[in-house]
Amino acid sequence: MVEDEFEEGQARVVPVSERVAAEALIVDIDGFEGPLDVLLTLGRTQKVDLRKVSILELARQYLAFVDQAKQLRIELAADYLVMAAWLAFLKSRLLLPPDPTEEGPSGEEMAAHLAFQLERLQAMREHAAMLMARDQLGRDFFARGIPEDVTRVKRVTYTATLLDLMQGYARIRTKDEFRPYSMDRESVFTMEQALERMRSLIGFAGTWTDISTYLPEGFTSDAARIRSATASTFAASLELAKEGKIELRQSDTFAPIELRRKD
Amino acid sequence: MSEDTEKEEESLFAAPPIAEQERMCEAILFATAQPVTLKEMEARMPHGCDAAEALAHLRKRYEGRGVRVVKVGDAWAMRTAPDLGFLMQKETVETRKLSRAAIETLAIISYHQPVTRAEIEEIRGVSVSRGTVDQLLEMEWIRFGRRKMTPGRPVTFVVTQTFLDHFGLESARDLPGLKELRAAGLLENRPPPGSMPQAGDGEADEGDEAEAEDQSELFEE
Amino acid sequence: MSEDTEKEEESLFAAPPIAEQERMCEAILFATAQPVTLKEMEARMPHGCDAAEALAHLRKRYEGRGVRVVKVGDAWAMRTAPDLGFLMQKETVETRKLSRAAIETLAIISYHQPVTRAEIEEIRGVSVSRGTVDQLLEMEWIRFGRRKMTPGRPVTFVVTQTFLDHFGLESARDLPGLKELRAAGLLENRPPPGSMPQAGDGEADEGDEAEAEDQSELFEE
Repeated sequence: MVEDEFEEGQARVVPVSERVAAEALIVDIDGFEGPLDVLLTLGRTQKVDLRKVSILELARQYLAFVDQAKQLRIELAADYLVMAAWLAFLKSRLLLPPDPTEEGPSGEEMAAHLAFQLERLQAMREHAAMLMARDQLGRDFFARGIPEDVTRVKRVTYTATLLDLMQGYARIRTKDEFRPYSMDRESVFTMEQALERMRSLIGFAGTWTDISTYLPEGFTSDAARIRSATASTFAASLELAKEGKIELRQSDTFAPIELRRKD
Repeated sequence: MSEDTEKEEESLFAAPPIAEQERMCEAILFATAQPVTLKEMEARMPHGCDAAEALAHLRKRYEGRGVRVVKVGDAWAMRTAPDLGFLMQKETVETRKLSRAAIETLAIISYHQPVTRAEIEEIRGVSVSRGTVDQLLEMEWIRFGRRKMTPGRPVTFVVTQTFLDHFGLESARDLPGLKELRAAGLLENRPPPGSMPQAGDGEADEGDEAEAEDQSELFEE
Repeated sequence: MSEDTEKEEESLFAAPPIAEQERMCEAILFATAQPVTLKEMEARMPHGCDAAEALAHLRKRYEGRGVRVVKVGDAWAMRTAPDLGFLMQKETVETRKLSRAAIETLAIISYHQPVTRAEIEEIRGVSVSRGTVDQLLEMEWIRFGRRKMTPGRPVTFVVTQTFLDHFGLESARDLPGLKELRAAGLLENRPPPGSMPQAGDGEADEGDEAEAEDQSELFEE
């Protein structure tokens, strides 16, 4: 069965006369699925059990095949040439008496593995055919023609917790109290205000003066207001110093900062 | 017809035994995508078969089983027994959170019952969609209360025992008041400036704003 | 989960008699074209049913009939008897013709699973084209198995339930001639001595561990 299929595969690419002449000399290497496929075909022409195939003879045939293909100026894929080189090497190993100093596997081991590979490939082909020869679904046996599909009934239940309920209620009842957030500016003395104020005052600062005396009215009693005014007055002083309008000095860390008009 | 000549030719061979014909009918009915007429069946079976008789046997065999041989028009088919229809359904229960609109509506009903639809709308500030109320009615969390003695005698809504059971309440009066909600941290803000809007103040007419909000309510669902 | 509570609830009721369970299995299997697992079946049957036992009865009942109860992996299905295939010419689905490469690749995967691409290439002696594997994946005859614990952690391929169903196999263990192949040592992953030219170089040397895994895997399935 496999045999038949296999021969058929070849027949497509090889004229019968040529095949009869030398099955090994099939030049259309595209008809083969790689060197192992060629070797398997060559091996089968020896008409023996693959386990007893003569690897020597096989190597000879393969090398002849590659040689012939090359003469016909067929471009051989690299793996065909690699196989050829390896088989030539194997052949030499098989023919020459083993060199005890040489490392690596013996010729026999290599030959045995090649035989194993060929036998395994052959076996897989036979079993592939056995598999395909089985009764197949949709060809020999059949599934239900009118499947009654399972209908999926989706039932949705809704739920809520007491917390959801109370939060929902709270949300509604407090909706009117919503006030967009805005900064409370009552206790803020901005740097712009401080700058404006100081510009009008520094003209009188001929001598060193503590900048804390520049805090505006109404910002000297409440702590929050003092903080805000101090910060903005200090920042405004720096700005004025940068502009070259005043000089600043501080005798010590945390000592009062003093300013003086720069002329 | 050629059928006749064929018949004569083939009648040399005996028809398969009836048990075998029954098997054939069974396989054909099972695998064919449509109901099959007797004629079609016989056309497919070996010559000399009596599909009607084979079918009668098959029908009997399937009596009381999980599958039946049924007549569909003038054709035959196999169908699962009707009493096993439940096996052909796979019910999945999905639990979803109530929409915000539904929760708010429910909250208002529970805190203000008995309450009319107009009152709910006034408190929520948006109109209440029919679907929301229907859903709550269907869940049996609310029901109709008695009509209000106001013009138009509007129906009211009250919560049900099912509602109380679900939320683990003895009565709707057990629901925490605003003050307690605030104490529990459920309200972030200051107490409302004015008094609470009175239930039964009449139907405030919904402006464009409310309508727009109504849209969002629909999407929420 | 809610399933558990449901189970507890229902365990108050006795499971239906086995004859009834058999009917249920029959209806479920009859209704679907796809194999159904025991688990799925029991999920659809009333609580307490023993689908495995019901199926054993059912299988026996259908022995020799036009339709059979077959096991596919860990699932069950009803299929027409193969000897009646001739009646079903109309139902025959023309499957895409597989290339020789695809058939061989499929065979290698089924007999050697789980198997890496490199191993397939070593056995076939040529590289496996992407299209071949893609085609088999697309047909849902093969799928990715777990990665091999070898350098590079290559993905493996295994056959699917669809494959088993298509070829009428209960499990991958029932592949034709599997025993003989194993006895002949042809399913062994024999590393090449020295430097044998490898197609699709790479993970040629699988450890002993991987080999042991190979063998056991087929038995496990």
